[in-house]
Amino acid sequence: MSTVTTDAVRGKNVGTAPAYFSCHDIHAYYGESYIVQGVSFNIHEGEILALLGRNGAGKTSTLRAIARCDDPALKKGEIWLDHKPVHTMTTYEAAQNGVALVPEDRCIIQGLTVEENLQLAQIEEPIGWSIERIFDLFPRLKERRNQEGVTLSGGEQQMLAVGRALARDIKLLLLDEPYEGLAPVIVQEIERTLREIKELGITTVIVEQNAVAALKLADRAVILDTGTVVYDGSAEEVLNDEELRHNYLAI
Amino acid sequence: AGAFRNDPTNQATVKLGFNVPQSGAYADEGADELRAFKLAVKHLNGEGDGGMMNTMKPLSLKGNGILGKKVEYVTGDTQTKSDAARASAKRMIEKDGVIMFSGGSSSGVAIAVQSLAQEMGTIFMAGLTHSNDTTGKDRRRYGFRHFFNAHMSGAALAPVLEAEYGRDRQVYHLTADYTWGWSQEKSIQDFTASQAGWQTKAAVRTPVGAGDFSQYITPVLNSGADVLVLNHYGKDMVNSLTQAIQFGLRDKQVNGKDFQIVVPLFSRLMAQGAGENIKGILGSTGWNWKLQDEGSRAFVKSFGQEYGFPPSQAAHTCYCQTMLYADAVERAGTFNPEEVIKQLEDHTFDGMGNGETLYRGADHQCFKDVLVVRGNENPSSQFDLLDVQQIVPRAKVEYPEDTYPGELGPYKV
Amino acid sequence: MDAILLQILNGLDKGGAYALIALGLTLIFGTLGVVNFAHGALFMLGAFCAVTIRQLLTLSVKVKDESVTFFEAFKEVPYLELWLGETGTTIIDWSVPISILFAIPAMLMVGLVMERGLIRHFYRRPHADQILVTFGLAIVIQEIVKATYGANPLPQPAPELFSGTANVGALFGMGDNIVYPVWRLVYLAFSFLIIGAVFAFLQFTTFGMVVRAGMADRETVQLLGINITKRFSVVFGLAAVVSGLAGLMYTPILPPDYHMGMDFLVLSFVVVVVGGMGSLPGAVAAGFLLGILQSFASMNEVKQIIPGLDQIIIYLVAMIILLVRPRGLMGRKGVMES
Amino acid sequence: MQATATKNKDNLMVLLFAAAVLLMPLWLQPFGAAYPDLMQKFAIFGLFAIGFNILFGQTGYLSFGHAAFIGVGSYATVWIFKLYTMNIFPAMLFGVAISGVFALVIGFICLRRTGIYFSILTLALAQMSYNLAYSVLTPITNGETGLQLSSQDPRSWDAATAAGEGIPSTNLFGLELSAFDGLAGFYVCAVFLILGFYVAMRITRSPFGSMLRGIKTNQQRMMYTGLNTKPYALTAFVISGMYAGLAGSLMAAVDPLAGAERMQWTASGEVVLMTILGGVGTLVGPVLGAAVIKYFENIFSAINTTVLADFYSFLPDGLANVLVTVTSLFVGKGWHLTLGLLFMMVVIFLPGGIMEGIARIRKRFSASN
Amino acid sequence: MSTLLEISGVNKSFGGLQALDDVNLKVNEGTVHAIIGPNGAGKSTLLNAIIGKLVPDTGSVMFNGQDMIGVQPHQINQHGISRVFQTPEIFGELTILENMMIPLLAHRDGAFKPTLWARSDAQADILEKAEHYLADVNLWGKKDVHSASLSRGDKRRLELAMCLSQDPKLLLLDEPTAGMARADTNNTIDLLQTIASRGITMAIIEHDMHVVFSLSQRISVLAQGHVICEGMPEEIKTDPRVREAYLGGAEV
Ligand SMILES: Nc1ncnc2c1ncn2[C@@H]1O[C@H](COP(=O)(O)OP(=O)(O)OP(=O)(O)O)[C@@H](O)[C@H]1O
Ligand SMILES: Nc1ncnc2c1ncn2[C@@H]1O[C@H](COP(=O)(O)OP(=O)(O)OP(=O)(O)O)[C@@H](O)[C@H]1O
Ligand SMILES: [Mg+2]
Ligand SMILES: [Mg+2]
Repeated sequence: MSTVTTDAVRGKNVGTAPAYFSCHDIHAYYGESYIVQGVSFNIHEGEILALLGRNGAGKTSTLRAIARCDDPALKKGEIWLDHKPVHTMTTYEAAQNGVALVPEDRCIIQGLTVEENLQLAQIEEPIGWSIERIFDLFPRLKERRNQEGVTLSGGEQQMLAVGRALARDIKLLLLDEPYEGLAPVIVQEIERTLREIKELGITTVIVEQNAVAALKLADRAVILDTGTVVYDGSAEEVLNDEELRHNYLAI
Repeated sequence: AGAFRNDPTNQATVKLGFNVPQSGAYADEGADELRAFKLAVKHLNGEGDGGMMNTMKPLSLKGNGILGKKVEYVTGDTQTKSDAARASAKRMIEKDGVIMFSGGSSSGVAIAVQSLAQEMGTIFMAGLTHSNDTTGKDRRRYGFRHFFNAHMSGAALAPVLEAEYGRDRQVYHLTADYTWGWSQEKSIQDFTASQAGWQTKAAVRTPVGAGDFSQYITPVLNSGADVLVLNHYGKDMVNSLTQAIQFGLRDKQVNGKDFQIVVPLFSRLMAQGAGENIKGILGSTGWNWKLQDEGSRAFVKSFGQEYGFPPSQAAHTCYCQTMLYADAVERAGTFNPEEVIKQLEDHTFDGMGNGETLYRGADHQCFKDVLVVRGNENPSSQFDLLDVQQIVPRAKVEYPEDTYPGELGPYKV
Repeated sequence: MDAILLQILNGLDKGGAYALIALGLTLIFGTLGVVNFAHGALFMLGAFCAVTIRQLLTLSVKVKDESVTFFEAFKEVPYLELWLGETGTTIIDWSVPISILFAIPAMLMVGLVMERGLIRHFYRRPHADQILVTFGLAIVIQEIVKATYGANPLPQPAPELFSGTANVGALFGMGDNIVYPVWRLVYLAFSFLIIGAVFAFLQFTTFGMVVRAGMADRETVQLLGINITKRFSVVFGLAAVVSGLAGLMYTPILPPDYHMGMDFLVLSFVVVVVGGMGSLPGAVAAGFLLGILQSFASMNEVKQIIPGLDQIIIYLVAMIILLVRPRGLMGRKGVMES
Repeated sequence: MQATATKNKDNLMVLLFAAAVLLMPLWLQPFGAAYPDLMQKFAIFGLFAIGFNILFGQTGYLSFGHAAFIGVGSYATVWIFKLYTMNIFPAMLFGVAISGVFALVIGFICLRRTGIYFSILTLALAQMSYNLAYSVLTPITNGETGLQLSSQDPRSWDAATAAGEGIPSTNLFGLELSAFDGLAGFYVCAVFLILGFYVAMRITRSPFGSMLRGIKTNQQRMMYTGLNTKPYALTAFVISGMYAGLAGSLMAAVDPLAGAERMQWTASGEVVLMTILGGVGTLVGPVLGAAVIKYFENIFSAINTTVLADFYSFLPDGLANVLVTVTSLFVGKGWHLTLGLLFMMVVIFLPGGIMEGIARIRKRFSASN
Repeated sequence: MSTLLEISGVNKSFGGLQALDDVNLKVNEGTVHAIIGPNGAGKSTLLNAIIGKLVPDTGSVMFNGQDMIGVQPHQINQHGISRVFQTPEIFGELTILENMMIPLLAHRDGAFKPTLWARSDAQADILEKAEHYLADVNLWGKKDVHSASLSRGDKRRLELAMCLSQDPKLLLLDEPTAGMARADTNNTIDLLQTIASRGITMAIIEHDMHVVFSLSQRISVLAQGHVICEGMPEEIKTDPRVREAYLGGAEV
């Protein structure tokens, strides 16, 4: 797992260690429109960070920028993951260096079965969980393994999307609204899983409308508004800070 | 005669339009036509060695242009499509102000622009067109054809075929499915039947540009026919012949006779395309550079010296057409098409490669000697692809003017 | 009876040709989803590989033909024959098969250059743009070939060994009336070989799956660490080679000229779509189906009943199939359906 | 109010368009394109492309057989000329009507499929029409030669012209289209082009237009929104078919001949290229695309070495000759090459076609001041 | 209180899977009826069966006393059934305003009426309505934006507005608030409540219990394609089967 492979590196920078993951003043554009307007935050290894904000605040855009998707195009700023400059990488290079995005619209691939969707994740190194292990986590998928992925129910698709991320050996997990459309029981399932993942030392950013749930899980929270960071601090703080919650999360 | 379109009288020069295929399957033929036209213009303007102006008689041309006006020309691309050809011709007439236009490499196009010529009142001297219709049912007062036609091919070939392959043959026709193909099929059938007693086993229509003709050739194998006539032209002929020979037809023995293949209309470019496969095949052609009469030699000389290789039959007919028009104008003493037409009609001339020739007034068809040629078994050079088997005299191929009835239309438009 | 058997054989022969000719397009159009109007050009370039090689092999000393005046006429004797005598003649005789060795790298280059330099930037562009750019490219390639080799067909004889006819009937003990050109049989075998190889490559490796996935959703596939562009170039190169070889091997049957590509373009598209977008087996099946039906529709007996049927059979069948089966014979869902 | 604002903008656009079209004989002079036949072609193919764009640009159905309607329109029109009258009005009415019916049938069949499957269906039907017209249907179409007028034609409605007197010119209630050296013919075409343009604009701006764009973007959603997409698509198909038919009729009207090759797939492909080249979904784009292609076909193809020679005559001979040989690769018989290059350049540098280019230039200006 | 929608004995299987297993369900006029259940229970499939996206193997779907089986989707909608999809179904290439006009036109002009000549931007009544509904989901400000470039939550709100604008007799909502910010969720709840108060019947699928319990008068629980129980919200909350099959430890 990643921990093993990178020990040496980490050992070297003890003390001076900049955060395990950091994005510094990133700016991203959809064509002309300027969406991510200088976002910066750090995460320590194994931390879970909740990225919150209103609809259209720029959460998804930020995640996509970090995963080096083609749009929004990252025009300025630096992204470092485990001492590697993600901002210089292409989408697949970022992925090969341990960045995994679970997109908000799941992006299950048309024309491939559930199993093929998982196999696809294991074509390139580094490989993470075995497909069987993923099926143990989501038995529902096992039942449907030979069904075309896009015909899965909304929730099943969400499971597949998360599973697909776990099928790779990842250092940074970017979850865009992972609970959306999931039955409460499954939400609890996934929360449990995320804790497990945390144990594995995988650093996680979670975007979630169900802020309370997210904050309960997270160590730290960053709140975005119109593409800029308006809060960066501990999760409890947000949970306890009436005003903050009211202003930016309306809860 | 009153006013007429594009009257060059008060201009120093006169414009001719050369409308040839520059793209599509016949582009090379078109290129050769264009060379011939340019050569003709040179000679008309008194440059070069004068080519056939030294041999054609009667001759009224003086080598000072036409009626003393320097000859200029414009070119266009017919794309071997009726619409494109008409568009190009219209450009020459409406924009460039040509007094006559010429060229072309297919009957469909020739007929289409010929009717345009009539509408616009501008003379069209057809290039390579072989269908009987051009001077038959689709003849026009303003259109003239120097090239021979399917009827003449039949008339010229039949006796040779009989002499070579004997009587009472069973014939299988593969025919390009359009007017030219049909008219040639009919002509060949009529003459071989009447003169050599050949019977038609089957006559099958093949789509134009089929590319692979194998599905039409397989039925020939066991059909009991012992002669295959390919009424195809250009690319289609190259393909169908190549493929027919691959199917071993020429090695076959049917009804105790050697199976034979006949290609009624030949050209050197087609021979090049068919390569080895053309060897020994009989067909007819309008003209060949190896002819030894003074007219042909004069033309081959100046063409060869100009371009470094011999002219094709297409080049020959286009060159002649230009000369004939110019000469007619000189005789008429005016560019007025009505007068020029009258001069061309029933004009008899000689020294242009096909012996004494008549431009028949009734249908604007030239009557002249026709060549029966055979694919050369062992060529002495890269141009030496066809052997002139026989020069069939004009008398043998002439036919009465009401054979293919048609309406020329008025002189005045 | 023999007539029927011959027609069946002919149908297979045509079918094989159609399948092979369409194969390259299935890869680029059916699999990569690029509307490639330059497919015909690739086919034609392959054919001209054969032409080029033959011209090189037959470089000749020119012996002037003195009988000809006014211009230079030569009898050409290839150097190979002068130097190697019999062997030289044999080599020239085998020029078509030999040129395969040259065509494979050449077409691969063409394919990769074309993909890297042009097509790559059009994967995510609307089909309209792909049509215009590939059509433009096709014209340019054609015109260059026309300018170099002229517009007239250039005959490419098959090796002596393969140029006769084979008595197929005798092979299966069905009388001596079923003879068929050897080269066409070779072509049939060749198409089986190539189709089989490509099929194996895409079906029995994950490669096909990955490319299909990439076509459905490039971004997600890249998010899974896969360098999809690289794989696309591989497919494209492969397609170019396959198309080229199809054209090259066809030259003895159809003397190539610069326009031959356009003549096969429509047919290729019809075959691919009738087979069903994104389905290799579909395209192959369609090729054979159309070939056989066309062959039969061209028999005089049939033509007498329905005149002109042979002229439209391909399109008629295409229409019927597409009306009966929404995605052609074996099309995948959602590929170019909107 | 915003509605009226856009409305005025549209009307202005139509006026400018009309002015540009009607003044062609003047401003096309310097381009050497100001002669009747070519200007007629501009108008006719412009019309064709506009109609095609209603189906392709608005509705998202890429038809690869639209030339079939051109052919049908032409044949129908010429037959009226032959049988009844040389007056183009009834003839064109008939031509458009027939092609409308033809489009209705073909559309009904083809619209059962979408995407590429639709395209191939249209292609197949058009190619069948072409092949049959070329061969078996010769009695109706006169095959390869094309359907022509002849002095023997009955023309029963016209005062009979005695045989031998030749063929009368087509006319619009007495106004001969060949009058004024063919300018009459051009203006007839021009008027139709402007009308066609206006109608297309109205359709684009209408609720019907929105429906078509809805079908283009999300056909499923349309259905669950209570809309029956089939008849909408079919209407669009028939309309664009009738545009094509009108273009075909006009062709026959200004030049009374109808050839099968008008229906060939290359012709269908040409209008696709015209539309994309000009700008899919734009109003003016297709017209520009059509003009460019026709210009190349007719003017570039005619530039031969002598023309080039005196074009470069001001230069020293050596240089001139070099330039002539180089340039001659791209003009005359090389005109296709230039066209191909143009296609590539446009899509590469101006995704969105010529209109995109114009838009950019506009932006430049608005930015600068 | 009459039955508006009656589903009886509906079965649907995909290959081996019985997605809907003899489903019986009544939706009464003027009520908000929630359908909850684990993922893959068959909820969306059920809606698909209602709007004619798929035809059940057996069973009947009666709407207003008419059988909807085999009726064309567009006709079903014209009968007054409108649906919000689980993943937003909008016209990406069109502006928000145009997105809005299409359903409004469909509602006004019926399934097919080619209005070729009138100008869209002159349809005062339509525009007025459009403004009103867009304002409700506060997207009027973005009316000229291409809907493809909307954020996920905005897309959902747009689709909701599109459905509401047809004021349907029966509104089917498949997770209308999924991915919506809490604030907007609350707004949406209010919005839906006002709609309901206008007497529009609703069947709503939600995994957000807050939404479910603040809206619905009646709840059916679906599991493995089967209605395992139905009742008032209170009953459902406390039903042990529901707890272990669906709610788990979630506090509601
Ligand atoms: N493809 C695009 N093109 C242009 N603008 C876009 C695009 N995608 C999103 N935007 C704009 O960027 C802004 C942020 O979008 P983003 O999806 O990042 O918001 P979000 O925080 O994820 O919202 P939500 O919670 O609804 O998912 C929004 O105003 C949206 O309109
Ligand atoms: N076209 C199809 N082919 C095969 N199986 C399908 C198809 N559509 C749905 N299914 C299966 O039917 C079951 C029910 O799907 P459905 O979408 O109705 O679930 P749901 O109740 O909406 O779940 P969720 O709350 O996650 O959206 C799922 O197991 C799904 O995989
Ligand atoms: Mg988002
Ligand atoms: Mg669902």
